[in-house]
Amino acid sequence: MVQRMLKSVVGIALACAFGGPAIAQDSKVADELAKYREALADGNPADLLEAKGEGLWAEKRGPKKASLEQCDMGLGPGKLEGAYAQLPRYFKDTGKVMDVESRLVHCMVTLQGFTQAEVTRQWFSKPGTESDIEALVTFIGAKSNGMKINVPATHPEEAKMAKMGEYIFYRRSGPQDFSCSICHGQEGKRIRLQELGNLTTKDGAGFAMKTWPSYRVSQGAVWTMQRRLIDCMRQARWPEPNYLADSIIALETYLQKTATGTVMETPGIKR
Amino acid sequence: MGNPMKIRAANKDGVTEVKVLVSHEMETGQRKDAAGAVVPAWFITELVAKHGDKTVLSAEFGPSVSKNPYLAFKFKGGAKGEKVTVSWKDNKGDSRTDEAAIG
Amino acid sequence: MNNQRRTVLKSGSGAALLGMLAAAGIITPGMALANWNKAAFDAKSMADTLKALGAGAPADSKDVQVTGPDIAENGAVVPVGVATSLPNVSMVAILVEKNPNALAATFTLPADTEANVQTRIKMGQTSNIYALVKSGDKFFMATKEIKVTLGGCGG
Amino acid sequence: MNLKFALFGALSLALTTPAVAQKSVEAPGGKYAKDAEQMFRASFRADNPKYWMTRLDQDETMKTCQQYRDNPPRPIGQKLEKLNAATIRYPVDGKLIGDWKEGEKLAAVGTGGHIGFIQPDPPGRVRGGNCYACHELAKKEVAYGTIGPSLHHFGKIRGNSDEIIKYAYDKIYNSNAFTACTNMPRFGLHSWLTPEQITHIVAFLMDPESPVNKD
Repeated sequence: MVQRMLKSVVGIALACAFGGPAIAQDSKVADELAKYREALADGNPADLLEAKGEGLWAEKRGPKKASLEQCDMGLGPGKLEGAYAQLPRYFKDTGKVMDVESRLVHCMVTLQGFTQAEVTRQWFSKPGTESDIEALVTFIGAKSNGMKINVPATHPEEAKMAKMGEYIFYRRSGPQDFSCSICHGQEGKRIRLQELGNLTTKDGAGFAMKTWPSYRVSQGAVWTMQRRLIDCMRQARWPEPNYLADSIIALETYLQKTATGTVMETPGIKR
Repeated sequence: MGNPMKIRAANKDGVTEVKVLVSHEMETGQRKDAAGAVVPAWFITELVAKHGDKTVLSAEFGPSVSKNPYLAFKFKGGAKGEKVTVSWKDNKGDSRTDEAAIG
Repeated sequence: MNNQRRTVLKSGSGAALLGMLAAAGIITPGMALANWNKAAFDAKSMADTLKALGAGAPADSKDVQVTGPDIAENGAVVPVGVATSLPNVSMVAILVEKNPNALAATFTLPADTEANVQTRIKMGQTSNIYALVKSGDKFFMATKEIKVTLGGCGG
Repeated sequence: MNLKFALFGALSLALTTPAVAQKSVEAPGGKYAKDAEQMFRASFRADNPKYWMTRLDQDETMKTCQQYRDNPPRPIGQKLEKLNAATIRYPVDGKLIGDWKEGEKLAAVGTGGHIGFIQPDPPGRVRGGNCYACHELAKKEVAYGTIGPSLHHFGKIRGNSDEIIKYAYDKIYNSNAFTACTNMPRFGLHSWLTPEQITHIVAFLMDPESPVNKD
């Protein structure tokens, strides 16, 4: 045992000795990557979706021919400035902790008269098929741009959701032994060339949460936080949780609570 | 007919810089869908930018221009409040025109 | 439809409405579109593409720059540009050597438009990017390699 | 506490991160852990194929790692390491070094094994080792992750003794045999990779001709 440990000490020392040129190469890669990301930042296709979402928000739609302008995202009917940054939160009228997407769907059902199935059928876009939800969430998110994430989770139901989110964050299973924490529980790591961030700290969670919703160039679409987290689970080779599942809202509550205080920069654009 | 474009035009020292974001799928014709069928090509072929009545750029695109195309260029002239108009046409015959005021 | 119209109208632009009418086929778009150069865009190799563009074998020029990062985080969106200090530039083009069809885009530049254009292209793999420039009646070219990397979780 | 144990403790403190205050760290979810498990399990479609749902089951290692936030007290970690070491199986012909070229391919592949309705892998798609997601290997691949240590020059540094070869094989087969609750998957245990595929990756790490040991 001790011998094995010593062996790995030697291994580490050697790796450090060989670390010099790798670092030089790495910093050049990092510079060029920064250049790539900077070039994308000016001209974010999410802006196109934000404009579409703004139109959808105000348009009279559904069996009740109503707009969403009376939708209460937590700060009162129609008050969108800063609402995204304060979700998920507990809503008295439903007796549930809801995130931006579950609340939006709730409004489309109650105010506009759509059925839940109608509203969520296209909860994410595919090439050639647009998603109203993506557009609306991009618009609602942008109304919190520049504001601080603020999910203290002080209501007992919110506190419980945050705790349950923490449980899921560390829960390992599947054929790769994955959990959220194995990639997102340490400082300064990256997967391939993408920085991962330690989501258990304010800085790490803040860095991750502040840019969503985000246009993903690899997907050619804006991803909402539900999409982001459900896809993490797909990548873990688990089955997909249902859209708007409580376990996703719990994870969001945990992450937003941890990120609280970070200034939003949304919509973002990333790989 | 697609969604509106986002056009920004700004004049500085007599030169107007134009940045355009177009909402378009730009399907290559080489991708397969989940069922394994080839998704037909669908992309913008031509785009023209005008300052007033004067053409300031005309472009031809192939399907390897990225989804939601982005374009930036500069022309001499242009004054605050004047219009820049951008039009595109795709291989299915769809087209669209939007405009913005130079800021 | 309605929401698009609303958004457009909100931006307060009459020409956007014109666009709506144009798209609806009520009026023809106010543009004189050139004929899309099918032969050039259908060509596979660099040589065939250059031929179809009437560029023959262009000379390399230090006065032509391909702008863009050395590394792309994803091949679906690679920011690239062409800039040149050569005089009387009437056309620039962007070619990707290893794409199935090399030609990505061509730009025709009237006299008052600067020879400095940026766009975003798809790259199937790491490849040389070529910027082609027509200055006077001569063609010039420059190249740069852009590395396309795999990213994220890998799937 | 005898000297050997103390020395070991000091070493593991130096090498692993905070192995100290585990007793005070609450298990994730706290008093809501049970509720959370129930809620999580209720998040999936009822018509999911059964074998999909088995991917949510946790063995003792997974459960214990979760409970201790991947940082179990040493005695518990040792118990898990023993348990995992006992699972390692070898190719029938006993050869632990395969074809490095095959290993190189597997190291770069990150697809395979995705299920669900949104973006599943097509049936029969090869599952890769996805080594580059976490490790630096051949110099020419600049897009490597840093979750795991650099394995550049793995064989060149360590030599190719039988002991090192076996270590590499065992580590890929079941990483938890060496470090309980490591981030690295247990590729052999879950049959994610076959023993033969593992020998290819071992070759990629060890072979003097492999790009891992060049440049």
